Amino acid sequence: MNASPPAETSTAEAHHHGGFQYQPGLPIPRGKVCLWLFLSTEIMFFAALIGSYIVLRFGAPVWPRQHDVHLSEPLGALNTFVLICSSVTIVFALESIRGSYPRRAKAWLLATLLLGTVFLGVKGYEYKEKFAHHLYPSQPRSLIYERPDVYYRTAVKQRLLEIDQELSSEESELLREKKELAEEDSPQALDRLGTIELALDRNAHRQQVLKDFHFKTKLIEERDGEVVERWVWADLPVSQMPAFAYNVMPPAPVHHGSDDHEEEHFAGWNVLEPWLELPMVIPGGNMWVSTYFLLTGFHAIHVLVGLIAFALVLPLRLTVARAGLVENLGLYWHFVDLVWIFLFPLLYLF
Amino acid sequence: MSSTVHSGHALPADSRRGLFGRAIDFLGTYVFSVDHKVIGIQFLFSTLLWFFVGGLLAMAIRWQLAWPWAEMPLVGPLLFPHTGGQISPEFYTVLFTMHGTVMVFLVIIPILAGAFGNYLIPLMIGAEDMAFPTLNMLSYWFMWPAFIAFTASMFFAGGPATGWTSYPPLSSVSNAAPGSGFAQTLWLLGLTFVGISSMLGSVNYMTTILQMRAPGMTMFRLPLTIWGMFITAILQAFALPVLTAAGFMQLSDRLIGTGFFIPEGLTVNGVSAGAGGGQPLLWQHLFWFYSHPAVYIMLLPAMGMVSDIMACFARKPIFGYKPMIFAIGGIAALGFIVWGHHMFVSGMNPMLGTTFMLSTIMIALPSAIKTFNWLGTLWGGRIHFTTPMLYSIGFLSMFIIGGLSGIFMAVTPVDRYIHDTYFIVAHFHYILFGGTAFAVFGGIYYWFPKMFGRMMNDFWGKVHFFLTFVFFNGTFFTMHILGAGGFPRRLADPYHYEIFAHMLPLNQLMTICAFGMFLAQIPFVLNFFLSIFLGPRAGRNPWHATTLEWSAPSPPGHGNYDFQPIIYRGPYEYSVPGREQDFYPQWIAPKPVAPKEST
Amino acid sequence: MKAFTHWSLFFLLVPLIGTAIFVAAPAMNLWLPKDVSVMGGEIDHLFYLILWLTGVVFLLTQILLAFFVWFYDARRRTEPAIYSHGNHSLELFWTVIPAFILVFLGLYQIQAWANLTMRPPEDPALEVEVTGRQFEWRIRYPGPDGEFDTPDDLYHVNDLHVPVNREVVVYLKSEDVLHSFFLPNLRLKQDIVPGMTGRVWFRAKEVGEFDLVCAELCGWGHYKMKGRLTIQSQENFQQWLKTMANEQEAVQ
Amino acid sequence: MESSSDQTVEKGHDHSNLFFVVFLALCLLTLGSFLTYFEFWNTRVPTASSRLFMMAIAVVKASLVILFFMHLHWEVAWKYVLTIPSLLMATILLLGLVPDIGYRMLDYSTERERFAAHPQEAEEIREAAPEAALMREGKLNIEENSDS
Repeated sequence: MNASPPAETSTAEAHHHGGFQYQPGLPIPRGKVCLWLFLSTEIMFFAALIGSYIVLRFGAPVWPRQHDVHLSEPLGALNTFVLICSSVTIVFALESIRGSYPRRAKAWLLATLLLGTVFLGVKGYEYKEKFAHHLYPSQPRSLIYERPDVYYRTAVKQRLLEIDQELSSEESELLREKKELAEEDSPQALDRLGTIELALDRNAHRQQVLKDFHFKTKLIEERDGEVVERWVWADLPVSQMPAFAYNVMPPAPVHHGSDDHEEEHFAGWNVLEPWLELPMVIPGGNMWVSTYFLLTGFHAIHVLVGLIAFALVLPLRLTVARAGLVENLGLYWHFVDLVWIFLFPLLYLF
Repeated sequence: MSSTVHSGHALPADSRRGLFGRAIDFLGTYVFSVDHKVIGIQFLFSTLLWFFVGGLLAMAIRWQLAWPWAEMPLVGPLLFPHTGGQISPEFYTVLFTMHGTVMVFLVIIPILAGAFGNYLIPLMIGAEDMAFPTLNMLSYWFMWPAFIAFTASMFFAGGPATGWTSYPPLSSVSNAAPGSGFAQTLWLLGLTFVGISSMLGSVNYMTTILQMRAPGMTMFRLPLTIWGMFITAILQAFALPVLTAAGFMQLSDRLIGTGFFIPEGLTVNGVSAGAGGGQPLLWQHLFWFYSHPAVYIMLLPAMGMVSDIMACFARKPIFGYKPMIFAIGGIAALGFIVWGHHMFVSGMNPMLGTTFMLSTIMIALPSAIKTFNWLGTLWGGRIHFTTPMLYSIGFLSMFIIGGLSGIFMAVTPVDRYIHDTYFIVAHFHYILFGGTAFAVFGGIYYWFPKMFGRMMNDFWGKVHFFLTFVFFNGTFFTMHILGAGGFPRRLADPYHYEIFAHMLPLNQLMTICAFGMFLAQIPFVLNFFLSIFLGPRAGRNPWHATTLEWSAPSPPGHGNYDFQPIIYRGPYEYSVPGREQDFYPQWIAPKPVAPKEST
Repeated sequence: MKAFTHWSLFFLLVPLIGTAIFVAAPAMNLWLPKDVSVMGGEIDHLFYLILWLTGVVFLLTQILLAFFVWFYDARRRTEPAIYSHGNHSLELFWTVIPAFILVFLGLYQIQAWANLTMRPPEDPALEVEVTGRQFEWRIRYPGPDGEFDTPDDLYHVNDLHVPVNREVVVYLKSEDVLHSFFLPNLRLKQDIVPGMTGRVWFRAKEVGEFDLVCAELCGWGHYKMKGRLTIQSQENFQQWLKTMANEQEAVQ
Repeated sequence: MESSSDQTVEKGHDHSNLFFVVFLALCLLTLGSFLTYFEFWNTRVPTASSRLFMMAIAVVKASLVILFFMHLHWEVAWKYVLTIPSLLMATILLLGLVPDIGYRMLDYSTERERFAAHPQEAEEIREAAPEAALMREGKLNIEENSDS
């Protein structure tokens, strides 16, 4: 810092915006100082999140493999590429502003905005995939179970009951409608009848699947003079639940160390018959979804904030006077990119 | 003191900036003002109001500890008709949770950084306002959602009941405690808003201090108050995001079923707590990573303020200005690596405990340096016993006790015994009330003339100090004895343990002192509000102080200064030999043929 | 109050009354509770060591403060204040001396900490499991075969019986939230984290009944989560175990 | 906002080519870390070194972005004041967490063992697979297992 006070003469000159004159501080504008300080706080924020992820992951007894949780590395790599592109476009936008090319700057800014949107789009698609496979933390419980224990058995029982009820109520509904329609003979009714037939076929198929796979085997026993209905699958002893879980959600093949044979990979009931939506056992799955959505979610929020800022700046005239603004925006955007640079290997490739 | 000669060059009146060129109406001036002084005073009033609320909560806690399950006089039947005027054990947990929350998050942190920081930073460094006035206004208005969330949480579903530390799984599992359902969620939301407010504030303070100092105001000519505020802002900026992140994680544990802080297969009250997979200790680490530095956030500005007041009324330069700054910096740097000392008995890895023990022991060193330097400042001075000075000396006396009792906790084997007993309660009240709150009172008496243009009554100020000091020690000194006896904190009724039964009379004594301390604030409140309107008018520099804020009119108008401040020397040039006055303000230009001066 | 010119006396009362309280407290039975463990002595020793160290510093600084307040009172002092910005050698002196004491203290206690937390007894006479839950202590003994998770495990609630003069290892578990296993008379405190097993050990040296306190907030009933620690002679303890076993068998 | 003293303005004119090179480098590095995804890499490189490699690449990428895109390469000394403390704090936080949370496996409780899905689980499931396949085909006598 400047040690000697400025000479009397220099302080007498009025400053350009009429306010007070200040001791030289850092050689950058206030806005940039503030933004860098803000980025430091952001570093700590993400350090806490990523740090928690790292320790939770390596402290966890088991962690799901990428394929268990339908994580697509190519998509992650694509998104990394998209963010890098957007980082370079914002840099070029700043360069254009400084070179007094407002129109070119606007084009680059628009490109950044679009690339950011693409990133969010891909992210949204990935989220949709996860949701479609019931991979999300949910209250009180999602379909993800840590191990095939009593809770898992209860949940399976619950789901099987639901399926059974759904199928039989659907069937009776369809049959009732079929009976009503049989008396009409308008072309619409015929059409409708056709769809009902198809639906009935599907329903019958599903019921057959249930039977074939012995999801539901009603055992009717007499116990103490009372007729008891029992659900065999749902009442499996816990010791047999791993085998059951294997059929619902088989673990991914092991890549490491065995290049000579590709392990035969059974797809699992949830994949063959997705309508079953049976609870799955993914060891470590809950912590995986927790951390995945936490990290990517907060990153996505930051991307979104950046996009909103871009959208607000776009209508302005990008003259040299606004170079500071765009530079600050760019700094923020690069930070968002930086976070992703670390998230990509940590979440997708590790 | 109108005799003060201003140097520099008066600015024409029209060159001072209005608020965005807006017409200044009532709302713009007093409510949604972007002027740092108005925001500072808004913070001051809000936090004093919350100080009162926090104090009331403390009185209820003390009542329960002195006369457990007795009907509360007067208010009991109104508040708790269903329990016959008693405090229920559920409500007791809410009481100490909210007492801690209110005092830490709504009183001490915002009164130092928000009220004094806002008011003093631009004035003391010679800036016309904060670097980002609108951000500054937002930082105050983000406190309101926090106020509302915390207040509402007290009335929803029995209130948050997990302590201000909010340790999971008690806080993450909604059926673990009555009231830890929606109330706890609200509490976490309030915490998040406090976090946002502090973050906006701290970034703003740092930018202002770095970029907007008056010409000649080098970093090593800043008053120690500003240094305290600056380092505090750094601490907040670096530590707070971690708590915010942890708060979000706990919120998601509660709301969407993640399991960051919930172990596998946890069943509470017969209900499964979810899939889990996380670690309760993770929260403790993340929480204390913020909340230990927060202790210094709650103390460093107070230390700076005390230094200013002490130098002014001892009429003496502060003893060892640079070592004081380095001590503040050292406390801040070490403050980041000592968080684990809150967790010595938490099941933390013992090796990690040893590491944290060593760093904790070392943090006592800068505090010791500061203490000796304050004593050195008193040495050889001409001490004027005004109210602010009494509070500063009181601060020093109490800080010594609080600092020394901290060493007991730092030593891990001893901590194993006195952890979570009243010993620690005594320790942090000595730091936070005996330390910070005394400095805050001192600061209010000291800067009141600047804020409101009038003096506070010195006699009633001294009465206030005398009573507060006596009753404060009566309440908290005895807590050391309780702590040595193993008396645990947060128990609604400890006396049914054989080992603690005989401590009831001592607790009753403490409670009477606590009530006395509460009532001792009446002279302060009256003095404060009456002086705003009736106090004798103060000049620009009623205390004959040297720091820059005293060069401005009292109270300062928009833009703070009616001249361009230029700084010629360090902040504490009192009793400079060869001058007729015993103070040599920062803004007075040296005479052309002045003898060689030291800065 | 204007007539009150003796603020120095007022501040002098702090060290005087403070010391008086610490001197009087043990006499009034308001002090460290009776220590009945072997390792508690180490903790008490450290406690008193720090008490003496801090006590001396406390008295010195507070009396110095009161003296300065009296001696440099502007009303009785005519000469101007000393113009001094500090003294580097003096500051170095009061930096190095505390640093030396603090480093000594830090290193001196490491041994005790290691004994308390890192060196479990190799061959304990008794292993017992204590499980905290809202709001009681569940205690499990391994039974005659000395192994947990066997049918002869013995269960008990809120009353921990241990033999005197024997190494006891306690495994700490929690069923729901955080608790803390606090035995004031053994100078022992350990938080219990759900999902982890804590391990503490002690060796009691006196027979008697003592309190077991929960020292970490565990919900609304935290205050009543009270247990007892019964230290018995070896024979009485074996007898008690036998009675327990018989009772449990009778129930089954 | 005054920007008169902004030195990057003067110096930053002709960086376009440099930025393009940096961009290409970033793309290549991304591709490099993406290599670890492929089968041939997985079977030949130990996991630990593969992870080290990925983190090294991430650090290089991050430094490229910080130095050139965020202009820190051209800034004066203040850049260290602002960046180094936060990186230091972040590292300290992570290091503080590692012994307690990251290595928690070393101090695992039986309670946790009982509830956790532990590493052997996957093996057990695989071992149970033939049985499961039989069940799937309905060849296994279910009644035998069902009455427990």
